Amino acid sequence: MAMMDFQGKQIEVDDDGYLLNLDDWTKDLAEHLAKQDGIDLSEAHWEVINFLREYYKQYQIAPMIKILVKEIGKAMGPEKGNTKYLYELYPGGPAKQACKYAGLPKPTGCV
Amino acid sequence: MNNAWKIVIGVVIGFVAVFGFPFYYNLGKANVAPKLKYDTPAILEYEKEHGKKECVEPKEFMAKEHMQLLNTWRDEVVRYGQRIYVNSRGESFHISLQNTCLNCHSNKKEFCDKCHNYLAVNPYCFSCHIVPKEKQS
Amino acid sequence: MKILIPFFAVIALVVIALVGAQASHALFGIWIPYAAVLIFVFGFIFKVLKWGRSPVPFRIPTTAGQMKSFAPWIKQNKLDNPSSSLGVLGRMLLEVLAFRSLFRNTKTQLYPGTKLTYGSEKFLWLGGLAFHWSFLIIFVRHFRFFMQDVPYPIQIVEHLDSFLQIGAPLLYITDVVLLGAVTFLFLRRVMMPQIKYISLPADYFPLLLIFGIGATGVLMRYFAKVPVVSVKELVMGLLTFSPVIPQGISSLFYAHLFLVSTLLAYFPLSKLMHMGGVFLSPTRNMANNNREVRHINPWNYPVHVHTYEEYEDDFREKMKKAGLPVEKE
Amino acid sequence: MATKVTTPKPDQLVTSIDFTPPKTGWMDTPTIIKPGTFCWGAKGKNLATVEFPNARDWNPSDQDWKLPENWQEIFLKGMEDLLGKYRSFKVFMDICVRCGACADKCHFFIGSGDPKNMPVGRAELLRSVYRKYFTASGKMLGKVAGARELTVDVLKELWYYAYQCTECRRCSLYCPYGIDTAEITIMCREMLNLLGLNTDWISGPVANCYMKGNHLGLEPHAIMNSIEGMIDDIETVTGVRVNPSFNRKGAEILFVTPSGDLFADPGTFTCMGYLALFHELGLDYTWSTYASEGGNFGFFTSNEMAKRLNSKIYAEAKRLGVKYIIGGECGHMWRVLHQYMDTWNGPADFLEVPVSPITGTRFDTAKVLKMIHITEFTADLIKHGKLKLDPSRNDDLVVTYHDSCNTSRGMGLLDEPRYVIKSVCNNFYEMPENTIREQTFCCGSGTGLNASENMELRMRGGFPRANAVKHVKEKHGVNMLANICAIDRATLSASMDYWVPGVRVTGVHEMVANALIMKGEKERETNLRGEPLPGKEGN
Repeated sequence: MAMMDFQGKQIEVDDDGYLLNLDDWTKDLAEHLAKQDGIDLSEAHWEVINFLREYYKQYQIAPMIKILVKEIGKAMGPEKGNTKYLYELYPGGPAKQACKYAGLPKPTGCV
Repeated sequence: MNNAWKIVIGVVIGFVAVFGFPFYYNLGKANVAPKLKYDTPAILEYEKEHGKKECVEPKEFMAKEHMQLLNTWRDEVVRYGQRIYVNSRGESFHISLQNTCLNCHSNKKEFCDKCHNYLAVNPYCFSCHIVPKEKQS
Repeated sequence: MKILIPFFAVIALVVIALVGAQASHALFGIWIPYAAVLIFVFGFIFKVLKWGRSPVPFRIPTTAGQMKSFAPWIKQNKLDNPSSSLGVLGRMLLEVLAFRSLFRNTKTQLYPGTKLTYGSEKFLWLGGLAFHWSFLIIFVRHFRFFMQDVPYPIQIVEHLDSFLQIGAPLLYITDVVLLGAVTFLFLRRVMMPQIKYISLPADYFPLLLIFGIGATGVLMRYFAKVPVVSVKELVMGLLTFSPVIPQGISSLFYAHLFLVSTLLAYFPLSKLMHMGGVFLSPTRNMANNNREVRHINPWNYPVHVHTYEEYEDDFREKMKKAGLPVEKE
Repeated sequence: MATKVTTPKPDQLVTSIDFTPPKTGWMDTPTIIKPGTFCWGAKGKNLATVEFPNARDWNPSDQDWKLPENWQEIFLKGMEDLLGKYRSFKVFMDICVRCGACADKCHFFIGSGDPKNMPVGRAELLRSVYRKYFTASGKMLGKVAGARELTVDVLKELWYYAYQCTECRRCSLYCPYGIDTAEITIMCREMLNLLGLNTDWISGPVANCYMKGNHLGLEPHAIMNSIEGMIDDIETVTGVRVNPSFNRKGAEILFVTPSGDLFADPGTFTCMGYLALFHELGLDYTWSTYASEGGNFGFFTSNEMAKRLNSKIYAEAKRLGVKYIIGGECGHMWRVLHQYMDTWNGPADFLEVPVSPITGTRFDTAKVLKMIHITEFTADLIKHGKLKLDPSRNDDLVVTYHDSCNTSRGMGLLDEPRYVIKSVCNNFYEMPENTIREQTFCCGSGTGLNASENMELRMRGGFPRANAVKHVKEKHGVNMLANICAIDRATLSASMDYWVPGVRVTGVHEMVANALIMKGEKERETNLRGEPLPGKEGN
């Protein structure tokens, strides 16, 4: 499996660069991963990442985008509870990009 | 599936039925090639006169090519009115199935039909021509 | 190379027969044909039984139309999606006698500007049908050499085949059709890039061989005639197991016979077995009644599954929290 | 970390299609495993979860596939085993005449021009190995007889092309002997599976399904959470709060649908459609979290695995004591249920012949399987006038219908879904006849190929289907592609965005629920997607 070198530590990632072990995740790592894509993590970004990690802890799966939108709306106000807002934060797709920074496995679509 | 053998046996039986047919159809039959008879009165008379039996062309040629010869004869007469045939020996013959060929071979049953039946050939000569009355020695 | 090898192989076969028959009539007129028929019959049966040894574990017809519905107001396509044995019989007959599936053939074309079309393409169907049917009729016609007292039906076939009454001996329509169809099938293999790409020597060889058989047959009938009475005598000798070699049969006949023998012997080892295989194809010879009639897999065996109990053990707490009923508290 | 894979633009992709085969013969043309056309290798832990042999992590783009020492022996032994088990396999190895009728019937060939993607080409890859080791002529004559050694390169090639086939069976329709490439690919994948050569996208869902009951790995409370979200949405749209039950013993009917419907748009809207319809009927049914998957990715690994995953449906029906089962909209799910389930895990004599509690119709065609397709159920309801429908609510849609491969060529469910669509939509147009019904084209990503790393392959495979959609879009203004398959809903969405932007994808029951006039509903302003209904745009 592929390895990523971060702060002198070897971290296992999958073929698309998602962490294999949720426990390897740190805030620094999230910022590092985001920076690779040219994104500086703001409060708004963290809101999403934190929600994803919380949700994952409970359900062992990343939430579907609909739920994410709803929850962000609840937390950040209804004007931010839409897909457009999330795509502004994560141009590569909120599911894919945010999950990566949150240390979650790559989300699956329909199988 | 458990009834697989049914299909397989079906195929095998069907196969054997078709390809084995010639074998068991002929079972017990003797393989006898037809023997032609050249003993009509006209032929015997010819033999007496010439000391041998011979047709308008050699026997081997006639066996393989008579249908073509007859076809040519028909066309010569019907289309071009040509009634004379000169053979490979230079002899002349009157072109006529009825009066030349069947004059000698007046035994259709023992001559024409023998091979034709053996090989299931149905020439259409006699759709027009009259079958000669059998004359045998 | 893929074409040259089979081409020279067929030429070599003809030469072997022409030369060899001079040396030994008995070898080419008796022993090789006998051996070929034996290989053919036992090889064919062996192969079919070999297929038959493997079961058909699942009922997997390729359905090609509306299935039998629960509702009478939805019309079933009984031939292309049969649900009964009778329907399957109909489907198989259509397939074997009329090449139903090939009749569907389309030709895909890609036009500039991302446009794809699928036109009807019937030439393969027509060529295949012409080839197989003329081959069958010629085979049946040959029964006049295989039987003493030729049965009437065979005479009818022979009569119909020559009903145009062209020339003497009468021209058989199937002789022309067969040679034409073989040529067509050969040319399409050579000229269509994709078909050429996937063709093997084993695809060219039978076509060339059959062309050789047809050509020698045509030569014997119309051009370099052989004494047919003697030929039949030879064949009948084989069939009644009292072989004879009559005099005066030319090498051309032995070449024809040798090519036929080669075809017979080659048959069970090759793709020509599609003749038997078509009847055993599970996507065609089964009814689409899976939900109505149980199908048994003879090698079905118990498998290790993840049971509900194990599942509940894994998730009991989460299930209870979510308000789902559980078997064990 | 893997290299970034970029997918070419549609026009680049089309111009790259070249139907001219290479100059060198196929045995002499090396196969290059190209990024964008393959899925990541299976993860060892997923394979180990379901006790598959040779479980390890591996990467198809690596030179070394970490094969076991005796890999050749394993593969050939597996082949021998399968030849003995399946007559189809044996016959199909022997009787192909390479007439080429199948060549241009494959969506992957049409979209790639790669001659090894012609169904006959794909089969020959394996046949050549069969000839080498299982036929006399191949053993003696070698290459002249079309035989070749099983080398590592050949093995890689087999893997590469076994995962460029969606087992859609379109080729088998045109084959004069009914040779089914799906059958050949199934066998090939099963042999490869013996060597651990699976893909991540398949083995992951298989492991999930085995342990958690569904491909996505939704745990029981996650399923409920997902459906609760839908219940809220249905209430927002209709004013009616539906109340489904889960794992409920004594229900009359067990409902099983692919888990994609629970989790990804637009499948979720189809799922909301089921929920709304069943609620309106007052149907005595239950969901199961244990048997929460209709689809079967095990089918893409081995027959045994497929059976293991499938066993949950009957087991759960028995545990809950239901009378029969209704299955949701899915493609390969129905091939498996229709042609395999009863043989594997039957007889289901603890169930009863399905009878619609609303119309009293007895589904005798399913009297052994005891499972019916939801479009059969709904078509029957509509025919009997049991549903109050307002098709004009779907008037903003101009609909065409994509037949799923498996329901068309592995079942023959063609007119039922059409009847339902025509009853709930006013604007329906068929695609050209050579691309629908039994001649339908694959979405391009079935059999576990709907990953993201192989997007180029998927778009190539999706080209013929998309092209037919484009035709009706230009001709009739079609803007909605209906289907009865969860894989379709996911993959065609991507394919439409790529090839025919402006056409969206829907399940049939989403449209049913939109047209359905429910008891006690409020005046609807939007459809299930929350978009304004036609005529309500200004509100």
